[in-house]
Amino acid sequence: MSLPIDLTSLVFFATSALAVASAILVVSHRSLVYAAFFLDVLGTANAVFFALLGYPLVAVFQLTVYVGSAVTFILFSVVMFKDVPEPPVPLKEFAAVTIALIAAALLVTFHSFSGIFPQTQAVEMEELTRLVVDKYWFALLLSILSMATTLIEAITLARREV
Amino acid sequence: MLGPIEIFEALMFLLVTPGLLIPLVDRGMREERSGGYGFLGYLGVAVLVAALILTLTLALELSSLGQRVFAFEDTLLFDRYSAYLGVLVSLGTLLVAVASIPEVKGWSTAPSFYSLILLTLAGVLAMLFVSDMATLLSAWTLVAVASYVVVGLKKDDPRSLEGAAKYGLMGAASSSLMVLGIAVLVGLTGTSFLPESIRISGFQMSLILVTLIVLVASFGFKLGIFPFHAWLPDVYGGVHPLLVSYIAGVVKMAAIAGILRMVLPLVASTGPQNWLHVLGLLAVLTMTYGNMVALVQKNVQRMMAYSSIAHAGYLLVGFAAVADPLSRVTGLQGVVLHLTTYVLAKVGVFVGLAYLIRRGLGTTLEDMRGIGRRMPALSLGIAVLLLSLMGMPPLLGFWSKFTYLFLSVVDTAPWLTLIAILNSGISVGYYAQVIRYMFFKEGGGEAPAERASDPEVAVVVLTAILSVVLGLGLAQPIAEAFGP
Amino acid sequence: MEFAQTTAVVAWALPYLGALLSLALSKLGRVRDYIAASTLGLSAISATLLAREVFSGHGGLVTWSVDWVPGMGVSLGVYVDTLSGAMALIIAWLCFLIGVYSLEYMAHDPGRTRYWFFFDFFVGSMLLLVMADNLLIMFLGWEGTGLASYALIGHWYTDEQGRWVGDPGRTALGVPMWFPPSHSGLRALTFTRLGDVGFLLGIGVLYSLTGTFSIPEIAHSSGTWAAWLAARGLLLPFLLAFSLGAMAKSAQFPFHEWLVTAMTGPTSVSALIHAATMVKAGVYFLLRFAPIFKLAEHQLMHTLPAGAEAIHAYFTFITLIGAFTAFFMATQALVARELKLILAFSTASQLGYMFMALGSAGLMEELANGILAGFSHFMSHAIFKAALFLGAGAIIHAVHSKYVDDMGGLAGHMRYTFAAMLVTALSLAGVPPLMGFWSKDSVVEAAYESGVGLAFALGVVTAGLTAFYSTRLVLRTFFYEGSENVRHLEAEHRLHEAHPLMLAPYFLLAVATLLLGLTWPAVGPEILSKVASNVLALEEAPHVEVHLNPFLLGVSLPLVFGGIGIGWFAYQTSSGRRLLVAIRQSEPLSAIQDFLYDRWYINSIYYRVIVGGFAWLSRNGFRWFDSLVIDGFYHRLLPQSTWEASAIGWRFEKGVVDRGYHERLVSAVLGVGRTLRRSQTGLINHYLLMFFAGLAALILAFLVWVV
Amino acid sequence: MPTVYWYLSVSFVLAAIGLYGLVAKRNLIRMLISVELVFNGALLALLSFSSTSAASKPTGVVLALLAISLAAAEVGVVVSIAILMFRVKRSLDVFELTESRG
Repeated sequence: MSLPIDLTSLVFFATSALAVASAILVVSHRSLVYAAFFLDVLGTANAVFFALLGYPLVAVFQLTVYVGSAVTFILFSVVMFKDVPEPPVPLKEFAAVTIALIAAALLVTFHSFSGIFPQTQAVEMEELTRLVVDKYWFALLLSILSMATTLIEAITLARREV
Repeated sequence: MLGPIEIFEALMFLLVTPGLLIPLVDRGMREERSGGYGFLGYLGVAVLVAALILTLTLALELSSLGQRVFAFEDTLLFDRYSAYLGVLVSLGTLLVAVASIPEVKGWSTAPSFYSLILLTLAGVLAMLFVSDMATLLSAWTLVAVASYVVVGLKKDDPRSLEGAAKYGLMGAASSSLMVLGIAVLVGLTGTSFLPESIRISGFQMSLILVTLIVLVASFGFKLGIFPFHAWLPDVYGGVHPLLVSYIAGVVKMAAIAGILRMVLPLVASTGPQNWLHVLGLLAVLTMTYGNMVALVQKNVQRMMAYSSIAHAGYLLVGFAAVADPLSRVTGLQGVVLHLTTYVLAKVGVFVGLAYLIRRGLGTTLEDMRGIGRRMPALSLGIAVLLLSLMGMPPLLGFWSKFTYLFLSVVDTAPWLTLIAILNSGISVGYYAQVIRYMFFKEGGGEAPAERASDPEVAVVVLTAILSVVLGLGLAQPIAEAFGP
Repeated sequence: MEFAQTTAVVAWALPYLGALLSLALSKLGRVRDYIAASTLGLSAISATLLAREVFSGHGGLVTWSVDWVPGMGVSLGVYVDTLSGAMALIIAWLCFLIGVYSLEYMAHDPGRTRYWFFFDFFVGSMLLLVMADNLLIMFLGWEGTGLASYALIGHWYTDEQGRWVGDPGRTALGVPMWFPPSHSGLRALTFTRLGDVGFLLGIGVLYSLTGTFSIPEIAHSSGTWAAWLAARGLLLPFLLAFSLGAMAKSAQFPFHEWLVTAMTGPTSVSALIHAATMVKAGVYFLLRFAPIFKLAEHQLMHTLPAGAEAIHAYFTFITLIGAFTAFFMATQALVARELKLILAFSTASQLGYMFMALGSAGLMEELANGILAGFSHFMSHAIFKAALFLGAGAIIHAVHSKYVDDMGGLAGHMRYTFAAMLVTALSLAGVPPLMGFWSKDSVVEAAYESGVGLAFALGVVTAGLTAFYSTRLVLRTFFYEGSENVRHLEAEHRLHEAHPLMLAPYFLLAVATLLLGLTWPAVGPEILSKVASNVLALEEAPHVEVHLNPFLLGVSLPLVFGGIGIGWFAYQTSSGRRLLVAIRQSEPLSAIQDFLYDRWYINSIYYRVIVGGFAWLSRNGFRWFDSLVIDGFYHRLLPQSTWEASAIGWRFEKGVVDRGYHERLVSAVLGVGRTLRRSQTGLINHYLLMFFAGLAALILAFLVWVV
Repeated sequence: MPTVYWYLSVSFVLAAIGLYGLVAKRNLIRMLISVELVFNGALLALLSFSSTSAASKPTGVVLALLAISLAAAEVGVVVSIAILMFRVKRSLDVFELTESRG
């Protein structure tokens, strides 16, 4: 991605705003279906980030696998259940403060990255293929195995008993 | 003669093939056979015996080889220490499979059970030998997803569902923490090769420490380290004990592997003092919490759940010892012995509890009142295992706990030894309670008598015998032969 | 609690407290060392007060007991009669003196927390062992001393070559003959624990027969349980198994190997544990139980003669094992090249003497005389051998080598050490009028009176061997010609007397040896009759006098002086040295030397048999395991025996545990547990919150702490 | 041009919002969606960190692909747990899963 500098920044800030807004809506929207929809928006925004950072491949993968399948999966299960009102959880203010503290601590800790600009040139496709096939084939195998396991077990758990 | 790599490949093939094929066995076949899914149990046991022999060969070969072997383009690293842990998990899985035959054959989820324990074992074994973060991530995924389902396999039991939900949600949260930790390591060093990526010295200490804490939290969740433990009592203490024996005895090893391969090497960059303080603090919190709460439990299964937490704390003492080069070897030997004690005892005790449930009893102290007379072999076996967990000489638990684990830090952090010993003293309170109820309480006359043909009883007796025999002279040789 | 009881409890509890304190106060460095040592001092004072009470006031007996696991009749209690009072007194003071020595000797060691923890832990366990009123507590102390011994032998577990025992590179029958500290610790543990299995078995048998662990009660019912066992022909096997722990602890053949390699530990530890105290635990066991067995023999004499014969055979066996060990280990001391090894061999040999005396006691007319012979040799050996080891430690420290070849000519440089070692070595040799002479004489006399001719003969020959190696020890260290090493150190003026803190303990012990020896004819009978005045199961109050049997003196004294003379001739005269060279060059004679040096190849045989045996087992074991163990043991034997065991336990359950453990001690802890338990609400949200709050707290704590 | 720190900040904010949703909501599916948020944040952090140097970028891609499958697998399992729960309890309120406690 070789966008002019201003344009990159512009896209970044716009996408950030979109991402954060949809994240808030994911958590707070009354309807589960909408929440799942905003998760979809967030996933797309994330794909834009990946593209900006120079990972077009991951962006495409995110869109197809993640937004395309995982979120559809959620949507599918969401429509199976009725939307019910969610009474508030006790201690949620405490939760907010705690999590804000964690985020603040992380922001402080990683402040040293503020001077570093991302290397935005994309990874060579050829190199990547070689890496996956030659080096990480066992990891890939295990990953496929866990997907297969998930599939089998999801069916086992969700199957209606006779 | 097969080399370590070939043995490992054979092992993976041996476990994964039936693991993927067994689920194809469906209900139709169950109705045709009068023995339910019993034949799957025998199949699983056969596969696991072969797996145990293979891991044993692997361990002995690596021990005699005396050096480490890289494999699969440096994404795996075989050493005798991990290979010995591999033997332990194979043995644990085999024992669970043997004990499961009469119980699981009636479950509708039996094919999943056997397929899952084989696949999880494959994942744990892969986890034990990883030397690359990509492999670690995928092996961890396999173990994680399979173990959530294992917990939920008893579908007619609401506690099984409850455990699965709690385990799954907290597991997903901690997995994302692990991704964050991996992200930092890759970002700072530019490689996912673990022996190099852990060299992150030269950055601010706060950054390294935060990474350490995040990683400890993500692996410690599975170990049951306070305050990341909260799912554990509800899963170990609520789900059917047979499933728990697998989760407690085998799946936990994946987290140990993660700590061994990913967290321990960080000690060089963290600095001995910081390391000792982080892990020492967690150890003290974890064991004190576990022991205190176990003391007020009336249900033996829940008591054992909290005792698992306490034991995770003891284990952290051994990991804390790694900080100092002087205590490093002793600490790691302690970890190996302690895990041996732990796997034997926890598999044995939970299998024993599962047997009580199968014979129509419960798992509360009251249910165990006086069963020593109707089920002498089982009760005596459980008593020996509890004494081993308690650290009574001359059982295995004594040597692992007092001679290696606790005393490894005596020079570097005597306060930690002191607290660990005091904690061990507290723990006597609840272990002795169980023994007292089994043998020295009136009642239990109407409890069913044990049958010598029940595999659960055999498993309990076998683990107890191993705890005695290993304690009577094999503990130190094991620590030396398979130490770091 | 009365005053006397308090002193008894304080005597063993203080060192344990010291062990915990040395953990808690580890930051204090030197101060911690002094605190750890001073608890030993206080314990010694307490033991002294206790001994005064036992020997003067309370009819010779102090007991105290509190229930521990009442359901099984287990109590935590002390039973101090005149015997254990005297033992505790000697042990406590020796431990204190060696503790003082350690203050300087270990001053620069990085692992001092571990050292002091185990040192104090050891002392507590040892005192608990001798004062225990029941077998279970005794076993607890017994295992405690073993654990501490293991840890201290392996104290330098990083295994630098300078810490090894044996000659690196030397093999015998293809088995390596050098032992790094961690390996030695392992050997000690394995060898002694083999014996402990028998001890534990014996305790289990006694408990199931009598329903109690209490030693006095077991003594009182000795006729009953002995008769039960004798009627089934099990008495002799039982006695042998029961004594197995004692034999292993006291390094009697065939368990002697561990003591030799235990010399990898710090010298102060060798002095304390592997010479003066722990290895005497087996001797204490016999001192305690020989009268009980004898009592049983008296009661079986008329009713069950076969039982009485079994006990007689048992005592004969102990006598012979002791005599053989004494001779066997003394031969190895003749050729040892390491200063500490000479002393280690000698220790095992002298322990053999004690076993011989105590075995003979059971065969003599008057049991008490044999017991007292054993006790007095225990006492004199504890004193002079501790001094010899401590002196050896100072010498090794000074010349930076453990080999006698690197010593020699030190008499002028370390005058006080020389004086102390000379006196104690002569005492070891049995030269009148030192303490060792009197005690050895009484041991040999006991062997003579027992009527076991072989034991007597071995005992006398060993006296000659002992005299020879003691002479060799002194001459090679202090005279001879100074070695390269010594000349080098002399040239640099680096040879000097030991630090006063180190010197004082062994000098005092040497003075004690000398004074006790000089006054023994006068004070000896009084001391011994006090010690024997109220010993459990020892009914006859003996008539004690120091007398010398002219025949025995005529046999042993020439051998002693002959041994000294030969030693002097070999190492101090030029013709003697030519003879030594000739021996080294002659093939058959040097073969004998190698045979002795490689410890009669016993070690090699063990390794060969065990390693070879394992290979054989793994080939054939599986088949047998299946048919014998699974079928026979599990399906038949185990269900039946566990049923019986649980029935025995049942009988003694009184439901009192509730009051003991669970209400008093734990009530405070329980409250905390209940509070913590409430955090487990069952709500995932709370669990997650706990997770993240904990994470936040940890991160923030360490961020603040680091920044 | 935004620095790595900017990307990191966004990722931490996303993850924090997700964590809040996870703790403060009681519908199992909603909690699951919140976990997805956390994963998205972690993924963004992973890619931001690995984009600091050209050398680590290929590794970052592999790790990201694996992490996405990890997320998908875990979501799949938890969804099936949710379906099972709905069948047993006729509800997705995790407040009803409190049989084990104390």
